[in-house]
Amino acid sequence: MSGVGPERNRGISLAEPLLFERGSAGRVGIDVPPLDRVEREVEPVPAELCRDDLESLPELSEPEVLRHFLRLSQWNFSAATNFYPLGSCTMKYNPVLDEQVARLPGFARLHPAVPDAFAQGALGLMAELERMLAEVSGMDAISLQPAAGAQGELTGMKMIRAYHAERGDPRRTVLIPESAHGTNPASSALCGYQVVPVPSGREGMIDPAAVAKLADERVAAIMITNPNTLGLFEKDIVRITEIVHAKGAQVYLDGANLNALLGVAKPGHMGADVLQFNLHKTFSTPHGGGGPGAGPVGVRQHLADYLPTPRVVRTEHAWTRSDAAPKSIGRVHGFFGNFGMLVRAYAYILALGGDGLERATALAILNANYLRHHLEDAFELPYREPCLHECVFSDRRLEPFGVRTLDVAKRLLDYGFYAPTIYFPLVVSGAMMIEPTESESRETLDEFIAAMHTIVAEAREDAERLKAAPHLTRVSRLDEVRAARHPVLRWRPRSESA
Amino acid sequence: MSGVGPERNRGISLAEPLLFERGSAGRVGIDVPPLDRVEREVEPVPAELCRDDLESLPELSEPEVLRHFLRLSQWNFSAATNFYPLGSCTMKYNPVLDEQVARLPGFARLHPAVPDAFAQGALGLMAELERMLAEVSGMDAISLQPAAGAQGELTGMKMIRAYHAERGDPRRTVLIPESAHGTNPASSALCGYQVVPVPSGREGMIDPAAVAKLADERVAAIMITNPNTLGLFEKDIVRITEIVHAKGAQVYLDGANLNALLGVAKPGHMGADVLQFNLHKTFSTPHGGGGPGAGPVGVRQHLADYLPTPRVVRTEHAWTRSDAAPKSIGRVHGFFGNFGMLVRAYAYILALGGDGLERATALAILNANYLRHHLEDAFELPYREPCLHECVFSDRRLEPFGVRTLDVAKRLLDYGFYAPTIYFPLVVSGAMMIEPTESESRETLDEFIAAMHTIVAEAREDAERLKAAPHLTRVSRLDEVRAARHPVLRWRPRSESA
Amino acid sequence: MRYLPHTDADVQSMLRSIGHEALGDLVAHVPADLRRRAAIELEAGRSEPEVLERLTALASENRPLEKTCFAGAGAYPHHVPAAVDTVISRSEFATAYTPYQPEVSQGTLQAIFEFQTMVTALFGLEVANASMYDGASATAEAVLMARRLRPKAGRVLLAASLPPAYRQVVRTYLEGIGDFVAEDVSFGPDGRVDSAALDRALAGAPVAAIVVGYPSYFGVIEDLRAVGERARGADALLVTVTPEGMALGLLREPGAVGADIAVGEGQSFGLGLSFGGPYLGLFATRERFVRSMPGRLVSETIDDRGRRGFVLTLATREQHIRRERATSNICTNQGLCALAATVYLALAGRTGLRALADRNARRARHALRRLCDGAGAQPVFAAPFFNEFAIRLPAARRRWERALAVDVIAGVPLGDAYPELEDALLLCVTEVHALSDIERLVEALRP
Amino acid sequence: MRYLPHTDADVQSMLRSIGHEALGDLVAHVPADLRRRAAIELEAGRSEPEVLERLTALASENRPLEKTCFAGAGAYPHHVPAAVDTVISRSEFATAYTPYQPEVSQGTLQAIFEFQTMVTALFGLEVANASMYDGASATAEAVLMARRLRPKAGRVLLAASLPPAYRQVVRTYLEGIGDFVAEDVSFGPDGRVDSAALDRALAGAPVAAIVVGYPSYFGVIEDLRAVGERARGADALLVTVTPEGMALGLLREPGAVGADIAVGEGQSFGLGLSFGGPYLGLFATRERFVRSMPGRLVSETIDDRGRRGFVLTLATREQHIRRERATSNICTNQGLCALAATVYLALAGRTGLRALADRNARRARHALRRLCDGAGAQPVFAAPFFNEFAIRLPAARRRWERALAVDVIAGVPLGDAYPELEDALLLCVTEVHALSDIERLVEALRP
Ligand SMILES: Cc1ncc(COP(=O)(O)O)c(C=O)c1O
Ligand SMILES: Cc1ncc(COP(=O)(O)O)c(C=O)c1O
Repeated sequence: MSGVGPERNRGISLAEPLLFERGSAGRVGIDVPPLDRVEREVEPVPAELCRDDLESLPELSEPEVLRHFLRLSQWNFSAATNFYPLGSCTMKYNPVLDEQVARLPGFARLHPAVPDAFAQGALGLMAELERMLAEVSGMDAISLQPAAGAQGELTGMKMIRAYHAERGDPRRTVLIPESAHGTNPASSALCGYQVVPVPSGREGMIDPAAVAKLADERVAAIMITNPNTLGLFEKDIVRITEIVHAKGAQVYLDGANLNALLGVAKPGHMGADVLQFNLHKTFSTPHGGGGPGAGPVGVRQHLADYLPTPRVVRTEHAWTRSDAAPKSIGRVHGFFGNFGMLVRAYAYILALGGDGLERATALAILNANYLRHHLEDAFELPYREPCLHECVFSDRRLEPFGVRTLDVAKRLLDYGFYAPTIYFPLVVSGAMMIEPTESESRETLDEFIAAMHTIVAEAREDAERLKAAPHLTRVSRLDEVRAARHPVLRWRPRSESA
Repeated sequence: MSGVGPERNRGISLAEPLLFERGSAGRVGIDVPPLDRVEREVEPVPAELCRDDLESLPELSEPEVLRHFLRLSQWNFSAATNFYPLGSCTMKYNPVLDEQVARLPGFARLHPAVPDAFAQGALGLMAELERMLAEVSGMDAISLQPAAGAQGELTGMKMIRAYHAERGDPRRTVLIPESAHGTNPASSALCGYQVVPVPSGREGMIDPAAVAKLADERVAAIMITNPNTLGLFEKDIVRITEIVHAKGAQVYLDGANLNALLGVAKPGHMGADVLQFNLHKTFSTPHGGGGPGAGPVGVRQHLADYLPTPRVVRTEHAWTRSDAAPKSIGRVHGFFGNFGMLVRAYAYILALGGDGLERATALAILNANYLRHHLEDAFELPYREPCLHECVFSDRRLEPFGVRTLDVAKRLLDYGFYAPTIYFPLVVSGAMMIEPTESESRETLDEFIAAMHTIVAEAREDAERLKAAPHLTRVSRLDEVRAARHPVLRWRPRSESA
Repeated sequence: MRYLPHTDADVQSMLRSIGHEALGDLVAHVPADLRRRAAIELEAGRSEPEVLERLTALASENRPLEKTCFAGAGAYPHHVPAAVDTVISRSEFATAYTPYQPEVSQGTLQAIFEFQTMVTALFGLEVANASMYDGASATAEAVLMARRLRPKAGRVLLAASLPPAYRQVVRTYLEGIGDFVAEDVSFGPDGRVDSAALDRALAGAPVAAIVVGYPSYFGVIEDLRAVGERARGADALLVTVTPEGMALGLLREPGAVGADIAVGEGQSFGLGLSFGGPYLGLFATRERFVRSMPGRLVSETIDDRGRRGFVLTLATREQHIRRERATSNICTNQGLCALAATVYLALAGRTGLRALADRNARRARHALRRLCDGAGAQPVFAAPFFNEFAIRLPAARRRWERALAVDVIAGVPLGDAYPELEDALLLCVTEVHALSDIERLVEALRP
Repeated sequence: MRYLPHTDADVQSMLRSIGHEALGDLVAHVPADLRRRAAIELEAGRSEPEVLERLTALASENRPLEKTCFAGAGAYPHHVPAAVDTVISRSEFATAYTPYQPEVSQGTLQAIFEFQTMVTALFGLEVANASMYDGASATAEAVLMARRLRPKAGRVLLAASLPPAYRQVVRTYLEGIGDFVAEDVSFGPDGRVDSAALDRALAGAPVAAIVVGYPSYFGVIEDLRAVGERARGADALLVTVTPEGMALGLLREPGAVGADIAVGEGQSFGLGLSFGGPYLGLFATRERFVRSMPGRLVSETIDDRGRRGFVLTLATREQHIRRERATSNICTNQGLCALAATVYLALAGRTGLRALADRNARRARHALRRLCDGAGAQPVFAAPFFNEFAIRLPAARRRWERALAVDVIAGVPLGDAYPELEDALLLCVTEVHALSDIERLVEALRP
């Protein structure tokens, strides 16, 4: 490889203004054929209902629009182009085949309101995917409707609410460990629950005793992430779920970290009553710069009647959509969820098969332990229990040099690596949460390890340079405080914005 | 736009080794399912006919291969991402729709040996494209078989040879203007012809008198590029072709510059007997980093019998491929040419229609004249006749600063522009041949003009910096002499290459 | 396995370097009882051509019909320009995460900023977020936001002419949230919100918001000014819901005629139908409400050398900072769909979007006329509509079924969701339906 | 028009700035008589959906059959991995020109260098170029190169078992080039070059090269050593031609068994069938012949800071420098196809290519056995074959036509090109044909 260190990543990154700063009045990137006579003759929408103009929209030709976005794309790091060790996000390889199959016209052009007979392939795929998700998780029934993990949580908690309500025992609180992802308390709150935090035990895991103390008859559920956000398997999970169940409460398992569990342990066996799957993590649908994802929920039998409608069910000869579920919490999506992502996840599972999924998990765990082992002499590892798919370091040892987690993160960018998840979970100060996934080769991990060690050396030798990182990116550190104080949330013509 | 000048293009360009420098023994990017029993049972190819190993091939997983090439792709400038004013290359916008349609399974998966009845769409498309090309050029018959412009030339010259041979008048020489593209003499030589150069006239055009002097009965043909490589319309073209025809010779028109002529003048009316079309120029099929292109030939009626076979012909009910052409020069391609490129060109012509093609030419000419006008105070314009689709400057005025065309070209890269074609045509010393095409907006041209002026200022003020350009690209000037003296044409394991 | 770089030798040497012998050692701390039962019983993995073959077979069991499918009802057939797919297929966009490290995510960030700008333009409002899951959940989030802004109100009024699925999602979201209920307000004979019913509904306890379709589920264009005045009179917010984003190319911006929050479905902007998802929830509101808003926001800012750049901002509204007090639980949104819409809107732009919307409205009108003349249909509602309309015709459902037999999907029977409209069909006509397709429709529905 | 940025106002202002009034002024110097007749009479332009509709209609008039198409004959059905298309769809690769400015073309250049390396590995030779148009013209170029290397020889011997189209292209290229002719050498009953015939042919005037298929048009694997010895004995070069590149995954490298120049068709490496093109001419030779070689070459070098980089090199062989004395007239080649092959070969790699080639050979053998057992076929030739083979069966052509009626393309009848093989069919079986597809073939050809 030419050059050494970050300098070998120096190069050109093409400038590009905003869409609105380009163009010329009347330019257009699509052609709309002239109206037919019969169209000209009809009575149009009354003028008083129509807008005057769309003047803030761009006026650009097709090649200009394309060049614009191609250049923008090159400003991004991505899992395809970079090692992207973003903890809790499972940035694994997104197979390009899955992009191809999701675009097959039979899927991509199918209207959601076609009668069942015209959608047997789509419905059959959904049914099969439900079966697959049930198998990997040990759950009994699945709904594919939630559009992302957080909506899966919401769906799950609404089911738990409905379950308690049905039994005439509305409950008020939800137990949530301190290390939980923010969506857990937010989703609980959206169901009208009050959140009761469960402190992290000394080893980074939940102490069953603490749960026992908090679990009373007001508790509707506990939300547990397993492995938790420290990458640690909750070793007392069975005990904890027993305690909670004994109080009549339900167990919600946040399945965002399922990539650590395939072939290792099934949530259904741990006592989980509901869990969500983040297909955009474990099952490899691309993250899209923030979405779309898909957050199916799985439940044990006693909650199956509460699943959202419509459900895909089998009649004698065909697949059909059914709304016949009087106890259902109803819909959470305008149609059946992010179907295009379901196609991708299905293709992914087919490609790996049962053995492949298990192997992927085993390798994800291997990669995380490999990084953990080779970085623990350089960074403080606050929790020393064996990790599964990710590990969390703190920046404590860099304090003497005035260097913080943020500086390490920014410097990694110069080396061509995306940064770990930082400052989360909150239980670790200056957390660096590293999740390599199974998709990265040993060589890449070694390069990352070398970069991290070099950064520690830089902290010692030239902390100022580190604190000014990144140096090679097209913009340097951005002023986030300014943005929060004086947000500029849209472009405006100079005259207006002045 | 943030920043000014080339500095705004500074950024990250990710390093990436060779395929062979990565990987691990046994890694593989495809899965081949295990052999079936019946396959295991057959008698295999005898071992003595088999190779031992493919050890120099890479051993990489799919995500590694993909990341490799995605990173490499970002090291390229391209017409989609950059203004690419490469003269004689017509780097116009390549519609992404055309990529989509060429991939329709009905085209992309069609075997060339299927019977005609299974290929009516493909054959019909070819027939229609032939008709379109005949219409735009004023020629009578077309073969789509040549794979690129140079093969079109070869095909055309072979036809001319056959024509003369048939008349019992084998001729020996071909007249070719000095400014011609290298493929013209090379193609002529491949037909056994001796090349007789025609000097450029003072205005950059061919002097009919010079042609008259050279045209004798040994001349098989003249090869003319019109507009020529200076971007000038050969104003005496009709006179010249008359002179040549009067001597029994044929006129080959190099159609590489046809983008300057649509709706302006048809080669068939100028006296051309044969011409090739560069579909990858005028008709917008992408250049692919060097190909594939497509170089159909068009002829007047008297040469139609010599066209390559098979030809697409219409029977009463269907399209069919016919080899029935006893005078044909035969095949130049294993099948029917670069069919996938024909699909793209056809889609392009449909999109523009007759009017659109004419407008494209008019705008290509406008853009070239606009650049010419706004650059001629900064650079010497050796030929001052009105240009069509491109213009050629020399570096004469930069000589006092010790700056050459190469330096200007390299510096343009820092500004995010590809360089013009340089040092061609040979009739201009230090030539910079600029072809903007119709696809670029006025704003982009203005930015290019500004960059060129700034570079001239840099020549005056800081010639050394200019001569060390490019500064921002991931590699700086490469040692081409070293490569030519000690070519390293493949990777070898360190042990072997040492 | 082609996706996994590790060879057995890699695994062995990595294990050795960290002091282990077998992969199983790394999970030895997981309770044995769980591990014992964890094996996944699924078929063996498949090669790429095998996966492709299976998916192709499934896809071919679907029959989209396309040009003779006249269903709208929340999902609208429009041409997707090739450039949209080219852009969203860029791996750098498709496989990036939420742009947490802005210095290497400027591509995504600038595109979202452009998206926000265009959404505000479409709705005539000042701020828009980076997307919600879909039109339905965006509506639910708007109702929740209205509740935050009007904490004393215990009701929200939903126009019965909102898409039924949207109303269901709102109700799911509201269930159990506290003393806050959704009430339907019926539509009048012209298809618009029935003003008398609205007045009656407003007369009761305080109302946080009135939520109306724009256009409605029936394609009807609401008189927003009138509804907005009533809302203001009752100190309720006006929330508009646009299930067919294309309508915004033609209709008056909701923000200009009284909407406080405007949400919608952006599927029409380059997303294709895809059996109902992924789609794109649009969400816009007034600047003064920005801190109550759900969803991600991107702001312009500068870097430490003064260069323009973009960052995520106002994260203190969001779950990862504010946790149970966040304005929403949304995390992953529909980023790539928002990018698709940004490309679409940039291509169509000022002139093209208007022209397309105009063609939609006109072609739908032509279709209605032909259905009346040729198939004996009657429009159900008299109010102006966009590209979707309800017709009444005798034995509607039987004729609709007969049309299926000739491969025409004559819209959606309305009787399931609206028993009073048992003899009505809801039809959608866009630029993808040629005049000849409309004739096929008429033919298929002829008595 | 969506591809053209210029508005009328842009045009006017640009014209004004350069002192003109109308676009027509800029072509006023073109003879009026030419201009007057130049108008293009074609239909009006079309919108994107209209173009798509037309092309989709044309595409659907083709019937590829795919898994029941058993034609080879120079074009081979193989699965194209999705990653290949992802890479060659990258605009930065697809829309770049030949890498004249290496500093901003390193992506293309490094990929070509990798391609050259892999082609030399496949052929067992030392240098390979950046591609020729296809296997046929690569063969012609090889013959021309042999002629340059053996200037005294006036003949080249072409195995009659080379693909007929290849032989035709060679003859077209040779026509008129001077005193140099191509002579066919017949094949023996085992399908290999008939050694007696070869000896007879070599006995005459000097021969520049012997050109043999490897495998041949009939799929037959030539005994290269034997032919090579004869070539060396006659001071002729041995040129091998591989119409089915996949064979190189299994067969001995031609360079290791005597080939001086080895050419081939790389279509099997990720290019798909595409009705015959664009395909990929492969061209390799010995290091000492490099300066006689046609086509583009990329070399490693360093930049002025010592960093590795890649450049085009040895351009003095090429037309743009050497003009009429160039080694070839080729300019545009098949760059993007070479990139596709590079991606394909990188994915398949050392293990995968061998496994695939092995499966091809075995599945073809199984098919032949089934055809013999089930349809009364007889192999025409006894020599070992790769994935293609000729069978003889009574009334072959009639049975072939009958098979078409049940949507089976039972290969290619050999009678047209080889009258002596009128009752023979040439069949190709690859990994895309499932065992059940082979049964359909057998069924379709059953008497
Ligand atoms: C542990 C955990 N839970 C839940 C979520 C929420 O999932 P989504 O972003 O799909 O809504 C995440 C996402 O980052 C997560 O990491
Ligand atoms: C004037 C001219 N003629 C001929 C050619 C040869 O065309 P091709 O590269 O397609 O073989 C070119 C290509 O650059 C050219 O510019």
